[in-house]
Amino acid sequence: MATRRLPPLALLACASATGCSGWQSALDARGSGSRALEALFWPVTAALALVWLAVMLVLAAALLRRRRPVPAQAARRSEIAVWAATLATVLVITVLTVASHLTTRHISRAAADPLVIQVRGYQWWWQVTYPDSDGTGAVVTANEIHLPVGRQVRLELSSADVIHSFWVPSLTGKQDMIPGRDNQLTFVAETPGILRGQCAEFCGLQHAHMALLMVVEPPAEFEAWLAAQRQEAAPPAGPMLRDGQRIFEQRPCGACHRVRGTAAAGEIGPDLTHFASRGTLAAGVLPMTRGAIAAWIADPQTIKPGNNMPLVPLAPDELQAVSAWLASLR
Amino acid sequence: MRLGVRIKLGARRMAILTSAVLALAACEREERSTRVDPPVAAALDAVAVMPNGIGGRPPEVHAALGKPYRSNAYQLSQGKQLYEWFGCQSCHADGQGGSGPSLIDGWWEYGPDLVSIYVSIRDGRPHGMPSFRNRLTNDQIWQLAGYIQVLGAYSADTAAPSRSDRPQTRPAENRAPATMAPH
Amino acid sequence: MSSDARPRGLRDHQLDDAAGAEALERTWRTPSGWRGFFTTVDHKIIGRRYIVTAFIFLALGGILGLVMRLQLAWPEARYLDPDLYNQIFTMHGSNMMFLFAVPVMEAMGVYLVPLMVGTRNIAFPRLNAFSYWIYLAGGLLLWISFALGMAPDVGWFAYVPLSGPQYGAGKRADIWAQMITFTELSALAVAVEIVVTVLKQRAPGMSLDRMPLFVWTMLVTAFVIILAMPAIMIASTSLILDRLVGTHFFNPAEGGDVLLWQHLFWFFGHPEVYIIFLPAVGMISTILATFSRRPVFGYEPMVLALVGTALLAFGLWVHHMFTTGLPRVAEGFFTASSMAIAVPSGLQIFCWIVTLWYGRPVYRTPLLYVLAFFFTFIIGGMTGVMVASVPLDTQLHDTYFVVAHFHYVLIGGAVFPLLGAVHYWFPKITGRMPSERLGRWSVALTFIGFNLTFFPMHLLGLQGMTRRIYTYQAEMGWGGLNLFVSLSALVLAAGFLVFFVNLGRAARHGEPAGDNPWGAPTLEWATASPPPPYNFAMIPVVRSAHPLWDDEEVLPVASGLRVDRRELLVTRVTDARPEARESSPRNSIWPFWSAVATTIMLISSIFTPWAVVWGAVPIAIALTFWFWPRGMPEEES
Amino acid sequence: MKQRIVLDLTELTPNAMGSASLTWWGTLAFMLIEGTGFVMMIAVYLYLASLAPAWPPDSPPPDLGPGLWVTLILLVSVVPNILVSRWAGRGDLRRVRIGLVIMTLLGAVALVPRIYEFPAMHVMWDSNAYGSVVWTLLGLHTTHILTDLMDTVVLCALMFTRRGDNPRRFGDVQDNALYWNFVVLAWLPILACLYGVPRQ
Repeated sequence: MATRRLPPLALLACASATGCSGWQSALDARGSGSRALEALFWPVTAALALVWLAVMLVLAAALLRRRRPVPAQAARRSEIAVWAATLATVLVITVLTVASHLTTRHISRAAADPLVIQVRGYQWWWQVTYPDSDGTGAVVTANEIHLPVGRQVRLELSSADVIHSFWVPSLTGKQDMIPGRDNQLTFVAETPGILRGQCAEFCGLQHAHMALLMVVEPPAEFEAWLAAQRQEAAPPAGPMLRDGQRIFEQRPCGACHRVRGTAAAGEIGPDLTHFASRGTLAAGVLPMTRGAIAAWIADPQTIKPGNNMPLVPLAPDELQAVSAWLASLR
Repeated sequence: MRLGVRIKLGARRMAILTSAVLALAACEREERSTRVDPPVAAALDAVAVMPNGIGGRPPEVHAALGKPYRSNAYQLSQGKQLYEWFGCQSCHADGQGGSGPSLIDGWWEYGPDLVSIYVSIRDGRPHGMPSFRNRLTNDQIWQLAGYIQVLGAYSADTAAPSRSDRPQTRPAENRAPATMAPH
Repeated sequence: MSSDARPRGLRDHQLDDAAGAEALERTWRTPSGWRGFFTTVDHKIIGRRYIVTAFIFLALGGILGLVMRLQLAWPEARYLDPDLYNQIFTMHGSNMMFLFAVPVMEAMGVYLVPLMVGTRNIAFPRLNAFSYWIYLAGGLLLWISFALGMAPDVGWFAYVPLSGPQYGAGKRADIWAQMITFTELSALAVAVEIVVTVLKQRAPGMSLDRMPLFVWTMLVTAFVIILAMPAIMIASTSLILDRLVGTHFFNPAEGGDVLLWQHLFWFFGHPEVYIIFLPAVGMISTILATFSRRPVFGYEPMVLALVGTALLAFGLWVHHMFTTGLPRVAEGFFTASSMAIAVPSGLQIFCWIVTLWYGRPVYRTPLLYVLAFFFTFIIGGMTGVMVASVPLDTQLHDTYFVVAHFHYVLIGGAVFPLLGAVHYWFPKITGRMPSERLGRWSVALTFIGFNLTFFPMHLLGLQGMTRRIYTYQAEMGWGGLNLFVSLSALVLAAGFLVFFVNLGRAARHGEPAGDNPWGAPTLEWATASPPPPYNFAMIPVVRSAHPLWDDEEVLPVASGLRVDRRELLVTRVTDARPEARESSPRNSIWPFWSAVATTIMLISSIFTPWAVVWGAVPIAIALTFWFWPRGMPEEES
Repeated sequence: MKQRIVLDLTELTPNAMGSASLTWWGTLAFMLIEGTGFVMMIAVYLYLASLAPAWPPDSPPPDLGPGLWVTLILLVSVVPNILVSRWAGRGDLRRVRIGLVIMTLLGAVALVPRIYEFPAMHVMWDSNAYGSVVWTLLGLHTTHILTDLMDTVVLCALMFTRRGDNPRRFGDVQDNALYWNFVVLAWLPILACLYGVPRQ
């Protein structure tokens, strides 16, 4: 629960807990896919390191050995040595090929009833849709994916503009999002926690700032979160928040962003209905605090140059009201 | 050999000179300025419009910026994006017109100059053209206006964006003349 | 067609040595001054020019690398804005691949192959001149566009749709595509020259099984270029057509396909790696043989491995696309083939080690570079096996692990041997010896600097650092390693600086080298250093794979070529039996003008497609002048 | 290094023809390059066709008429082409001149139906990917006809000058003929592609 209420703190805690390996690391397996990959990674690395070491040792021996006259059977011996080494190479790579094939098969085994989530890449943010499975309405959010722990998940990946690549290294390997093609990714998140991912295919000016969070929760918490997300935005409490909503609706903000339950129904930018429930804003650039929201609205092009959010001129009190209202959208 | 070096140096100097000459033209077209200072953005709104709402004088700051909205490839491509994002197609299609007038037939009800297009978008026009003043920022309206002017131009513009990555309904923007019939 | 019974013209055996040399000098020389500069067709002058130009591009690209390391040294650094950073990494990659690595390898071939096969000039010397000017124009196009702030910003593999008409605003991607046209034109021209030179101009007696291994690698490389470059030609043409005239090759909404670009690009792009690496294999074999005083063990396996690598190179382009969601069968096949390429590479390495084992190594700078190659390249090979595995690649692809991997392969596998080779052939090219002391310093600094710079990148990649990001946030925890990498890059740069300083000084003040300072076995060391314009006073006759070792004192030669016109010897493909005397073209300004006309046409075509039509006219005129006979003795029969 | 003459090349022919000449090998290498280019372009055609639900997407298959005329003229031109090559091998200047004039005419005539072939595709290059690849394939081959025609024209002019009667020039004529055969040969798979695949 705490993780959900205090996301920025949670992020920091997460970052410090995992220490150097980071919270976006291929060697910090928290999912079925990445665990299988890690299980493949270490033996392969060890085997290849040994091969390298062996070659280096032989090379060193070749350089350092005492020089004697070349024996008569040198050519024969060399030939045997070279062919034996080549045969060994063939063996090693055959084993590795088979191992990697088995891992691929293991990873992509599909379950009967996965949780389906649609993720669509935009320059430079992620749209996340939980399709309407039981008539209670679809949930659209951005830059943060909540998952139940232990359940198989299928992400349906698509792109709205250029090629992006979905990568949360602690969960599983990456998969490209390609215009005109449908890709998917299947995995099980195995431990609760917050994981970070980021776009892995170069996608333009702000490729560096296209991150997302994966929030892995116990199933009950996940269901509660999903139910909360289905709700419309709560009506503003107090005059300042009311002002904030009005300004948001009347100024260009509402032309791009949707906040369900208000007149803001834009389709271009991320859905902000439960904006403040997310851990970060602007696809992982800033922590979700009221101050950061104000800073972002005040000058998005300095914080994330080239992104598609324009600098909307607002008076200081307007800015305060809008950011307060946005910070109240939980 | 020494002469060769001297020629190399000469060639380099010439390259630098040519670069300097080309630099102005190229920079203007290729620069990607993503941020407009708020005072500049505010000044961009200071157009003087003729009383009949047709034609007028662009704000001084527009010239001072080097008229980027008509000649800068990045600004034009942003305008193209806004054209799609803000639903211009619902009335103007891809420029051929629908319930709204065509933008590529060479006929401009309010004149072909940038200021008129800017004012049309900003303030709206009678018979259904809505005002976008509260939906776009000033520089976005300029981007859109610049793109629309290029769309309707009679000669292909080297800075113009080309076709879109979606089903085509008319030739690409850079295939002039604009009035060419769709096929 | 009638064979004249009475030989015409002045023959070399009719003159004594000095008079013969003087006559040959008069026939083959390049005039001094600007006329010679623009008209020369001497493969040595053009090769030298090619090498120097390529190394200038290397230095420029290296500076870009340092600038990127400055930006990445700290989290959230703001030295570069994203637009400039994107231009810089695109420039760095495109420059290093298209303006440095491929051209420099071909340039070494242009300079060395005719000398090593014992002929007087490369085949089609005017085409050779043309190829250099075109290459230079392509390089200038890219760098001037960078100076103007309109350099490509779409990455060196320019994936659509980012580089396509809708998302690639302005002329940047067009400049990239046209730069490709320039470099592929020049590369293909050189490939043709090398193929014909190797197949038809070898010294009498140099049958295929007596060819130096370096010549073999250049021959195989030339064939790889011929078969791979058309793919990028089709790709870049389709891209520019999509952008300029509205075709739909890569537009999925109109029946095009985004992945088509990747298939075409990598069908060229993977063999490209071997275009860079195979000549390095030849350099290593040459240096190893000379400095272990022993022929390379296993000539036939080496050649077979070369050919095998070249064939396999065309069967693994898809391993750059493992994360695009291709069918599993395809992925399995390409995993197997990608890993299989380790076999010929391994075979070659084993042969080299055996050579060292029974040889008596002499530790001079070139050999030290080769030892640095062993250490680093094999690491690159090992990580190559890792990224060849589909499941592992899904984690490693597009991260700094891959950045580390390909720098290990390209710098470790190709640049170290290249630096060794430049050191090795420098005395032949300039007639002066580079300093051994500075040479050792450059090896040590580049070797240590390289490993400290690039090894930590493996770790960064595993920690989730993706490629091509202009900055990262402090809480990612990548700051420390990145700072370390950036500082190490300075050491690497210092190593290159020492290398340049050493060669720069040696070119003016180095000790005179003599004909064969290293005691090497191949034909280029049989002539003076630097070689005279005609390479050999008389064409050598080859009787073994190591002519200078086996014929130690006296070089067997063939006489009877004319000295009053440019004449060389054509031999049969397999056994190199003399077949005909053939003239070699004189100097001409027209390759230069043809290149100028081509450049004008190609650059103008970015701005209007009609330039292809009107731009073809001056090209046709220049080409006609190029080939039109002028009654020179070379045109007699 | 001291030298010892062990081989005498005095009697070696200075007129290498056919596979003994460097230009013959150069022409071959360029044919390999161009051929690979054609193969790649055909591969693009087949790749796009394999992805499309219908091929052609929304136009009738191309009209056969102009394409067959081009093919006919190209195939007919092979006969005089081979003859020119043979006459050049014999050094028969008069016949080579006549042959080159005929080849120039045939090359130019082949371009006439080619002009009508583009509209016969019933698609524009910027309509869809099918149009793009069709126009590019045709354009690529037309470029080859054009360049070889230019080559033939220049060579023809050359043969009428005093420098024409020279074994070297006859060699050039043979290489040019070789290249024309390649241009004709390369057309056949393109023809099969452009007209055959849409009719399946």
